Parts: sequence; C-alpha cells; structure tokens
Amino acid sequence: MTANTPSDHDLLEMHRRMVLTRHLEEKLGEMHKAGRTRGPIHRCDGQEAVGVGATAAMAADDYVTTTHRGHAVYLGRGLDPRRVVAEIFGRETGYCGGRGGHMLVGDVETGMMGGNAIVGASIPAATGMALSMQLRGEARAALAVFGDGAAQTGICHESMNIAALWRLPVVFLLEHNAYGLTVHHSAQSSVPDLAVRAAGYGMPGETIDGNDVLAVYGAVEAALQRARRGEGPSLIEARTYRVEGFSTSDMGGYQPDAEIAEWRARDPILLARAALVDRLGAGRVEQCETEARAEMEAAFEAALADPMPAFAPHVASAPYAARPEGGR
Amino acid sequence: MTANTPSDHDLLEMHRRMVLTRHLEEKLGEMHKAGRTRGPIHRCDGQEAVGVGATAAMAADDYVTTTHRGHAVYLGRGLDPRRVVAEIFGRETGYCGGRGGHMLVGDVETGMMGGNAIVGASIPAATGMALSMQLRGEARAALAVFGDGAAQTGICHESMNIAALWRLPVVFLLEHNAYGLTVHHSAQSSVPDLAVRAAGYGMPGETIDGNDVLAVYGAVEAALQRARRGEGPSLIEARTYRVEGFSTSDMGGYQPDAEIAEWRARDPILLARAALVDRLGAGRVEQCETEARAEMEAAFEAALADPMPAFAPHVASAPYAARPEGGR
Amino acid sequence: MATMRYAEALNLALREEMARDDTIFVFGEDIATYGGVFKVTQGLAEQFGDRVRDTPISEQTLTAMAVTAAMTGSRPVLEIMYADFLPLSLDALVNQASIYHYIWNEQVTMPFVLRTQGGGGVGTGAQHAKSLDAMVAHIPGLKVVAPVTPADARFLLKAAIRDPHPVIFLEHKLLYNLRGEVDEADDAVGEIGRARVAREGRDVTILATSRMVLEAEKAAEELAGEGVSAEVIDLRSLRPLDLDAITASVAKTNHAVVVNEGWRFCGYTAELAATIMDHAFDDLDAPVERVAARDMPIPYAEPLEREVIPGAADIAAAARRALA
Amino acid sequence: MATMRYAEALNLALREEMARDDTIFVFGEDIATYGGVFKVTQGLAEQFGDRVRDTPISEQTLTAMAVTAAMTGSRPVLEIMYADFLPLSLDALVNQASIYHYIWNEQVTMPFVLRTQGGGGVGTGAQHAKSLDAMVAHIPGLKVVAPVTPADARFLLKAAIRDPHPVIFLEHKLLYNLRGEVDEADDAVGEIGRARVAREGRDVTILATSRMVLEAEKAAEELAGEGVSAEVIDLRSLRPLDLDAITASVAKTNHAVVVNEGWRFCGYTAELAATIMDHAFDDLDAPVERVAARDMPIPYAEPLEREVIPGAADIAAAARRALA
Ligand SMILES: Cc1ncc(C[n+]2csc(CCOP(=O)(O)OP(=O)(O)O)c2C)c(N)n1
Ligand SMILES: Cc1ncc(C[n+]2csc(CCOP(=O)(O)OP(=O)(O)O)c2C)c(N)n1
Ligand SMILES: [Mg+2]
Ligand SMILES: [Mg+2]
Repeated sequence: MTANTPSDHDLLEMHRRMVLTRHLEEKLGEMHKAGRTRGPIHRCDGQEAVGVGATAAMAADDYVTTTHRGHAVYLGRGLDPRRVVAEIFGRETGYCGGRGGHMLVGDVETGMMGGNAIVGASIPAATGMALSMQLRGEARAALAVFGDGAAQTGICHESMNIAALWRLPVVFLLEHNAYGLTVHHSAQSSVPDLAVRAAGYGMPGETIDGNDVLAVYGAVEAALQRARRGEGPSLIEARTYRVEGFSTSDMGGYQPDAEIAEWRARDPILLARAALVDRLGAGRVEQCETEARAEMEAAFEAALADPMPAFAPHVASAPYAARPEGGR
Repeated sequence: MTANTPSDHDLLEMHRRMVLTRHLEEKLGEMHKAGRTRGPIHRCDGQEAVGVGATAAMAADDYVTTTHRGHAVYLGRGLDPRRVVAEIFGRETGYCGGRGGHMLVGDVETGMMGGNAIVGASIPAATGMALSMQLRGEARAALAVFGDGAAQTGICHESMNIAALWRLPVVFLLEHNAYGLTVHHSAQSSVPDLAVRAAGYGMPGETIDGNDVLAVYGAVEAALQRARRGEGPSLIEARTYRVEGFSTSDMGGYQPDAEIAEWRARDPILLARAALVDRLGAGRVEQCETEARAEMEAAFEAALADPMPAFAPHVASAPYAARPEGGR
Repeated sequence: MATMRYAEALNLALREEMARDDTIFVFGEDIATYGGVFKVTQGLAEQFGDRVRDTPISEQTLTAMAVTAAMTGSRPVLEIMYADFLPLSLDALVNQASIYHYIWNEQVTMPFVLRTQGGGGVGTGAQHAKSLDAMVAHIPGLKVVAPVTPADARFLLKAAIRDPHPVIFLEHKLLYNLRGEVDEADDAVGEIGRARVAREGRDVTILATSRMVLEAEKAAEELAGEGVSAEVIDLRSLRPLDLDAITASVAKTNHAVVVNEGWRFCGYTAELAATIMDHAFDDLDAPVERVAARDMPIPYAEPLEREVIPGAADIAAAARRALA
Repeated sequence: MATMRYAEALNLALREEMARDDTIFVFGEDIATYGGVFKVTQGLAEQFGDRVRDTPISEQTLTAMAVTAAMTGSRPVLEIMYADFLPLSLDALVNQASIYHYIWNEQVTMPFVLRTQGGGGVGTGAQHAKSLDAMVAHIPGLKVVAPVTPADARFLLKAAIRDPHPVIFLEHKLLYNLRGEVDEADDAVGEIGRARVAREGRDVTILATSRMVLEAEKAAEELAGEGVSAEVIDLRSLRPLDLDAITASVAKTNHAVVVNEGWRFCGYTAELAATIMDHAFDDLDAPVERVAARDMPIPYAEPLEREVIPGAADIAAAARRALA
C-alpha cells in the first residue's frame, strides 16, 4: 500500500483494519466490564484512522514505534489479531509470549517496534532507528507515533532537534486527541497548535484531520518518501479525539458530553464508510465490516483458549542473572 | 539600576563590572598557567556584556541562575570580588566556604542562585523560583542565563512550555557564544537562530547583540518588567562569542583564528568604553577601569591569603549521614 | 478515631498541612481536576485553588522546579505518578536537590516532598510495576520513607512536608485501599527514622519495607504454625535507618531476613544485609537472608509476574533457611 | 608489546573494532572534531567519517537512540562525558534497554556500549566527580565493567562492543594517563565477568573497583610493612560478579574489605558485602569492612574533597579493623 494514490482494494483494506481495531476495543471494553482483563487497557476508539492510515503508508521495511495506546498501529501494520489478543491476555501465543502485555507489543518481523508505556519514548526510539538506517545508507524510514501529552516531554525536543540536524529519515506523527490522561491539552501545552513547533527545528510541520484515514495516509506517505529521499524529518499533527476515555481505569468526569458527541459524529469509521459506500456500494463495504468483526471474534476465541506461559528462570540465553539459590 | 534608561552612573558601573570580570578572567588565566588553579575554569572573556547587562536590569529581589561560565553574573550581581575569588580558590572565606568552587557559587542574599555545572539546569531552576513567587503573589521575577548548547536539552523545552503555559515570571536569556564546549552551534542545533523557538511556546523571542551591554540591559529590563506584570516569560538570544576557549583544559584547535579576531574587534569592553568616553570623557573612564583592576588585584591578594577550610563531618545540622564509625 | 483508606489518610494529611501552611503547594500530572489517578489529591483543587496544579508530562523539569521552589520559600509536594519514572527525576535529585544544603554552606534548606508509588502484582507491566527504592536511597541528602498503615501514611506525610530537607515518599499501588484506624484528633507528626515493630517474635527478625511488611506478616503467621516465632519490623524509613531497632531485634533473635520489593543485585536488601553485618555481626548465627524481586524485568502475564515479585512464601522460606 | 596510556588503549580498541565491523558507530559530545574531552576518540572521525558523530547535549535522547539503533542492526558506542550525567541516561537504561530482550521474548538483542568516566580527586566539584556505579549496577540486563589497566581497557572494550547485550563501561578521569603494556598483536577479547588477582595475599581479601584498585595496591604495600599479607582483587566486572574468585579468596583469607569510590549507603560496597555474606559467611572471621565515599556531596576544596573520597589510608585502616 505505498503507491501515492491508494487503490480501491487499499482503501477497503484500511477500512477493514479500522473496523478490526474498533471491534477489538469494544470487545476489550466488554471483557473489562466482565472483570476478565488484567492491568489497564488504553482503547483508541475514534482514533483508528491515525494508526491505520499511517501504517498503511509504510513500506515493508520501514519501522514504526507507538505508545501505550497502540492497537490501531498493531493491527494497521498487519499483525495477526489472534496473537495481538493473546498478548493482551498474557498468553504464551502472544507476540511476546505474554511478557509484554497490551502496552508493550513488539514484532520485529513487521518492523512494529513496539508500543511503549513511557510517555514520549516512542520518539527517540524511532529517531535511533532512523540513525541506524542512515548510517548504513539504507533508503528506509522510521515512523514515531506519539501523543499531544508526549509532545511536552524533553525527549521530544531533543529528538526533533537531532533528527532535523542530521536529516534523519524519521516522521513524527503527533496523534493529538485533546487530552493527556485526564488533563486537557490547554492545560498541558503553551500553544494550541503543536505543528508550529516544527519551525523551531527547521522542518516541515502540518496539521491534518486525524479522523480522515486518507488524509493521514497521504500526509504520512509524503513524509516517509521525503525521509527516504534523505530530505529529513517532518512533523504531522493529526487532530483526533479519544471517545472512550483514557483507559479502563478511567473514572471519567472530565471530558464534556457535548465534546464527545461532536467527535462521535465525526467517527473515522463512519467517515470512511460513507466514502467507500459511494465508491464501492454498500454491499461490499458491509461484507468487509462483517468479515472484520468475525475475524476479531475468532481471534478472541482462539486466543482465550491459548495457554498461559510458564515461568522459566532466565539463565543461558539472557543477560539477566539466574535466580540465586533458593531466594528471589 | 532598574530605571528604564540607565544613568551615567549606572553605565559606568556596568562598565566597571565588565572590567572587573575581565580582570578576573585574565588573572585566572595566569594562575592556571602557573599551575595554581584546581579543576577546570570556564572563562567568559568577550561575553561580559551579557552577564553584566542582564544582572544590572534586575530588581533587588529578583533571582538569577547561571551556568558553569557564570563569572560575569556573579560580579554583575554585585558579589564581593574577594569572596568570589576565595571560592574559586577553595577558601573558607568563599561564598560557599570552598565547597562549591567556581562553577557552583551561590549567594542567597543577592538572589544569585547559583552557577550550575549541569548543562541546562539553570533553566528549570529559575522556572521553579518563578513558580514559587507566582504562587505567593509576589511581583518579582527570575532570570535564567544559559548557553546555546543548553538550549538543545530536554529541560529547556519542558521549562519553556511550563513557563509559558502558566505565565511564570521568568526571563530566558540565551547566551549564544557559538559553541557548546568544542562543538560549533551549526553541529548542535537544527536552526541557526534559536529565538525562533519562542513561537513554539507562544512567547516573545528576540535576538540581540550580546556584546552591547546596553542592548542586553534594555532587552532584559523590558522582559523582567513584563514578567513582573504577570504577562509571562520571554526568550532573549544574546549573540556573543567566547574568545578564550571552553575552559582551562581546552586544547584548542577548533575555533578559527579569523573568527576569534573578528569578535575580538567587537570586544564588549571596547564597545562600552568607546561609548562612555564620548559621554564622560576618557579620564573618568580610565579611572574607573584602573580602580576596577586594582579592586580585583586586591581581591586576589586577600583571598589567596585566606585559609583553606577544614573538614568537619556533617552530622547535626544536615541531612547527610554521619561518617560511620571508622570508615568512609 | 476513624477508619479510613490509606489514600484517604494521605489526602487528610495534605489538607491538614495545606490549611496550616500556605507556602505548601501540590503539583503533578492529573492531580488537580481529576484528583490523581489514585485519588490521593481528590478535592484539594476545590479547596486550595491555584496551589494545586495539573502539569504537563515533564517529570525531569517538575522535579528540578520543586528543588528551587523549595529553596526560595515554598514547600512543594510533587507527585510522580509511577516510581518507574523516578529515573527522570534522578538528575534533579542527585545533581541538584542533594547538593545545595552542603555545597552552599548551609545557606539554604530544601523542604520538598516527592510522592510516588511503585510495586507490582496487578499486571501493569515492565514499565509500571517496579520498585526503584535503591536508586533514591543511595543519594545522600534525601530521606526516603515508605509507610504501610494509614496512620503512618498520615503522620509521615505530615513529617515529610515539615522536614527542612527533601523527602522521597514511597507509596504502593496495592496499599491505597488498605483500611486502618486514624486518629484525626491527634495532631502529632511522625518522626522520620523510627521503625515499627509490626509483630514481636523471638527466633528470627524480618525487616521489611512498604507492602512487603504485609507479606512478612503473612509469613510470620505461617511460621508461627511451624513453631517459629518471627519478629516483623516495618522499617517505615528507608533512609535514615533506625539502627537501634534493627540491632536490638537481631541481638534477640540472632537471625535476620531482609525484604524489599525491588531488584536484588545492588538493591535495598543489600544495604540492609550489609548494615546488619556492620553492626551486629557477632549476634548473627547465620547469614542474613535477602528476599527481593528477581533480577529481571517485570513481566505482564500473571503466572510470570507472580514468580518475579516476592511474597509471603519466599519470606517464610528465607526464614526457614536462616534457621536451618 | 607496546607501552601505552589507558586512553590510547581505549582508542586502539575502538579503531580495531570499527575497522573489523562497520555496523559500529561512535557518538557523543565533543568526540568527533575534538576527539573527546579526554581524547579517547581522537582521530576516529578522520578514519571513519560519518560513523563518528558529535552530538547536541541531549544525553537522555542519545541513550534512547543507542538502544533502538542497537535493536535494529547497528552497534553504537555512546560516550557520556561524566558519570555524573548517568541519571539522564537512566530512564532509557532501566525502562528501555534493560527490558526488551526479555519482554519481547528474545526477538531482539541489544549490542551497545555506554562509555563514561567518573570519580573525583581533582577539584571538579559536586556535579563532576561522582561514582554512580550502584545506580547502573542495579539494573538487570546490563553488564557493568570498569577496567584499571590499559591492557584490560582494550580487551574489555572489545568484549563490550561484541557483547549482544548492553554494557556500561566505566572509566575514571585519573586513569587515562596511566601507562601499561599492551600486546597489540594479541587479537583476543576480554571475558566479561572475570576478576583479576592484582596482588596475592593470605591474610585479608581486598575487593576493589576502578581506580580504587590502585589505592588498594598502595594499602597492601603499606600493610605488608606491618607484616599483613593482603590479597587485592580487581573486580573488572561489577556485573556480573566473578563469584568464584571472590569466594576462593575469602576462603583463604577469612577477612574481607570491599572498596568502591561511590557513596556507601545503598552503594556498590553494600552488594559486595552482602554477596560475601550470602556465599562465604562461614569463612568469615570478622564482618566485611566497607570502604566508600562519605555519604555527602563531593566538595570542591582540596582538603575537603580528600576527606570525602576514599584512599589507601582508609583501605589499610579497614583491613586493620577486619584483622583486629
Ligand atoms: C514518563 C511518563 N509520565 C507519565 C506517565 C503516565 N501516563 C501514561 S499515558 C499519559 C498521558 C499521555 O498523553 P498523550 O501523550 O496525549 O497520549 P494519549 O493517552 O492521549 O494517547 C500519562 C501521563 C507515563 N506513562 N510516562
Ligand atoms: C548534562 C551535561 N552534559 C554535558 C556536560 C559537559 N559540558 C559542560 S559545558 C558544555 C557545553 C555547554 O555549552 P553551552 O550551553 O553553549 O555553554 P558555554 O560553555 O558555551 O557557555 C558541556 C557539553 C555537562 N556539564 N552537563
Ligand atoms: Mg493525548
Ligand atoms: Mg555556548
């Protein structure tokens, strides 16, 4: 999916992955209510277009790093839903054998270099990979997905400066969902529009509609091309909204109902569906959605039947010390 | 010296403090050559106008924080030369009893809240003081002096964002001397002009001639007033140059001779002298300079005769643990 | 006397101190409007307005700001959401907070409190479940406390806020809902540096910190069934240590187990073991047994996490080894 | 065989490894054009071009970049100018570098080296003279080495670069000019985790790290004059520890002194003392004596700094106490 103009097939595939992600989120919400999840889960309902549109623009050998809210990137990048669900439920068959959990899924084979639960950490992570590729003279690029909260961290500044200084092949994709945890952007950022900061590093910056999967795809695709051409990094601020709160532990009360309703009306899946129905007819779109939901259902069924991992002390293969005789 | 237009007296006093600083630097250079200094010394020859002009603009109850290269701020703020020299030579009579050394001089009485040898640390330091004053409703301000190298640190970004977000009474004075240690600015910063970054925080930013003590005074004075009025922080980039290398341990070889010569011709003391001679006549200016040099000579003489401190384990008064019986 | 949750006891202490002293302010991520992700600061913003501030996600700078605000007349209480983020605070702690009182020749004190919470057990993963106590306890000039009961939580937070020097206040995510008696009428503050005998015993001394005190109590119960009388000491203060309490107990029991939820190697239990050797070697009939987290990242899945974080069974086993 | 300075031996190791493997790159502040403030990287930029890069002052990000560059096919060698700045690297070390090999179920290795130098003695002040060994040695997944001789500097740096896991490479500002024999023809690499017996002895074992090995040797000389035969062990690797070497020596001498230039409380000597107790308690005739920096900031003035940083006299005194 790296041609400049996505084909019908590509568009439908992006839509499928958004629906897949939405269904994952909704199922996780149900499982949480049923007391069947463990630890916090950060849903990305309403933001699927960012992760899916961006990963669709990647070449096969590009890298992507993401956040604690990375489900759309995981599935957008084509990870196997069953193994994603298995990881979220700590199963042996998960991408990380249950060791990582939902925030720390990583899959080297697809270059999906991880969710990351340290806010901002995805930014230097992608920058370091870009340096590695640049030094080896490879025409590949790295994509860093991070939040509006993360944009206020020191490592965001340091990474952008270094990336622009060295013209590293990295794209900074700021997923602006208006909140960092429970704090509104206006109480975290000194400027309303974060793309303006790109000028401070002499790199291009633009603000796009993060609920329009095609807009995301187009902007990221162009920026990745630019990066691979050796012209350096770009900052893309994708405006979106988190309709289901910060995480499963969120007690709510700080996102105004009217604000949520406004954004629900601009749901990225609704928008994509409308465009696709015009283009391909309702039947094909509905079939695609039904199949995606069925796939996710099957993924849950299979993953939840998978075994839990068994602990093995980590001696031979690893840098970690063996368990000292008898004690922990 | 906080009136908008400095009087003749004020101008002469700034000049005197620049000459005092220059003489300190030159004496330190001689002492280093003679093997009589200990540890690195970071001279600010050629940059005196920044520290002196800025501190002259402060009100009596404002705070200032500075860097490892803080001599002009120390003397600009009116610290006693003898006690400054005593600290640099680790004497009991130094501002910190010899515990701090030349990079860590602090004097609470004058609000000179320290040199700081962690690059960038002066920035959040002043920001924290500004928060403290704002919370208490005081119309005071804090001034952070920091380098072009320090501007690339994460804490610079975090501090500027917080200061602008909360409209803290702090002035960010970037002392741009073209190098961070041995690395030219063009190899450290993605943009040539750092004042542009102010826009990323929605605060005013300007670039001034850091070798013109009056320009520094004027810009800092206005920014401090603004801060005290509750209108928030400003970024001032003062362009200057470090003519004597990074420190006494600098082996040189990376600052082009022509570049040094060019800046020597624009020596801030030469510039100030020319203006003052026009205004007050050569006699008065020369007398001022002679007195300043004599004052610094006397400071050295007295300080070097002062006793070294004696170690006392730190038990009752302090948070540090007592020396455990017998061992270190 | 009231029964309250640990989180409520902390909240009470903050309210009491803020009402008493208006130079105190509280800041951190999500602590104002939302009242903190563990609800410790709930309602403070309503009561104290601007003195309670939500911040951007900028731990490094926030810590550095606490240092200088404390040097210039305020008493900041900073919340760092997870102890896993303490590394971001360490530069400000080790290179700024810890030095000025001494280096500036006692021109300044630095009354600030850094509250955070650590620990695992509930699937929060490798970046949200650690106990990095040893990293902060290593820094001279800082005090480090970790109360276990709601009453101690209140007393020690009040003491920490009034202390003229920086105090790192370690909470645990599994303690917030713990209930206990708190005497609201008692206006005393705790004394930092005093341990608490949580259970008296004769045969073996178990020194523990934070939530591990509860596990040690369970272990002591288990050991009692085997005829072993274990004394459980809740250190409360990780630095400074209550040496008298430690040596007195070891002099009585001649056996010691030391427990901390952080990693073992170069961890807090190493200091406890070495301290006991320094001061009570001749009283020891067996080596001090250390119980700590396995030296590896904390995994997500329950069966794995359970193997990495120590618990009552490990403590009881260590006591048996010590007495073998 | 050539005689060379410690700094030259490091330089040689870097050149040899970079010539051998072009996935290695070197970056850090002032390391390219200027060749490093301690001149360890001198001439590398001329020889290896873009693979040697001066960086902005951004330790936190540089460390995080080393982690992911190492995960994606490169072998970065990062210089952090002073160990005092390690706190800025710690988040990337503890929350990133240390976790992925395990947490990602062995999908990745992480071959990077973080070189830094610490230690005091020359008036660099509270922010440029510390030894924060304990902070990095506490992190599982990292190796920590600290060579003392030029030969070990070369061998261990080569070993560190070839290691599939992160290695923290601790140098000391007072070692760079130390001269020693280096066999340039010997193409071996060191083995991380093996201690070196620097001086054989019978009566007391002195375990030391980095420059403290030299002080321990001086102390041993002094003790020899008093008829005490001290064995000096240069640990070389702080993590993993060479347990066999330690226990063998203590089994012979029955007395131990442990020395590290960092702070005492929760410091590296605590782990050494506790380790000896864990593995050789029955061999000990006296408690292990710890020699470390005083628990306070490092002052500038010479008479003060001398009192805070440990030296040969302190080590000799500790040995006498152990043998008393
Ligand atoms: C360094 C750090 N500080 C704080 C946190 C706690 N935390 C987790 S997510 C989050 C908010 C992040 O906001 P944003 O970057 O906008 O991402 P979003 O949750 O909106 O996707 C915070 C504060 C953390 N994980 N890491
Ligand atoms: C965090 C940190 N990194 C590195 C250093 C080493 N160092 C000391 S001064 C300096 C250069 C600072 O450059 P700049 O901010 O421009 O100040 P200048 O020396 O030019 O006045 C460096 C890298 C340090 N002291 N602190
Ligand atoms: Mg957000
Ligand atoms: Mg500079």
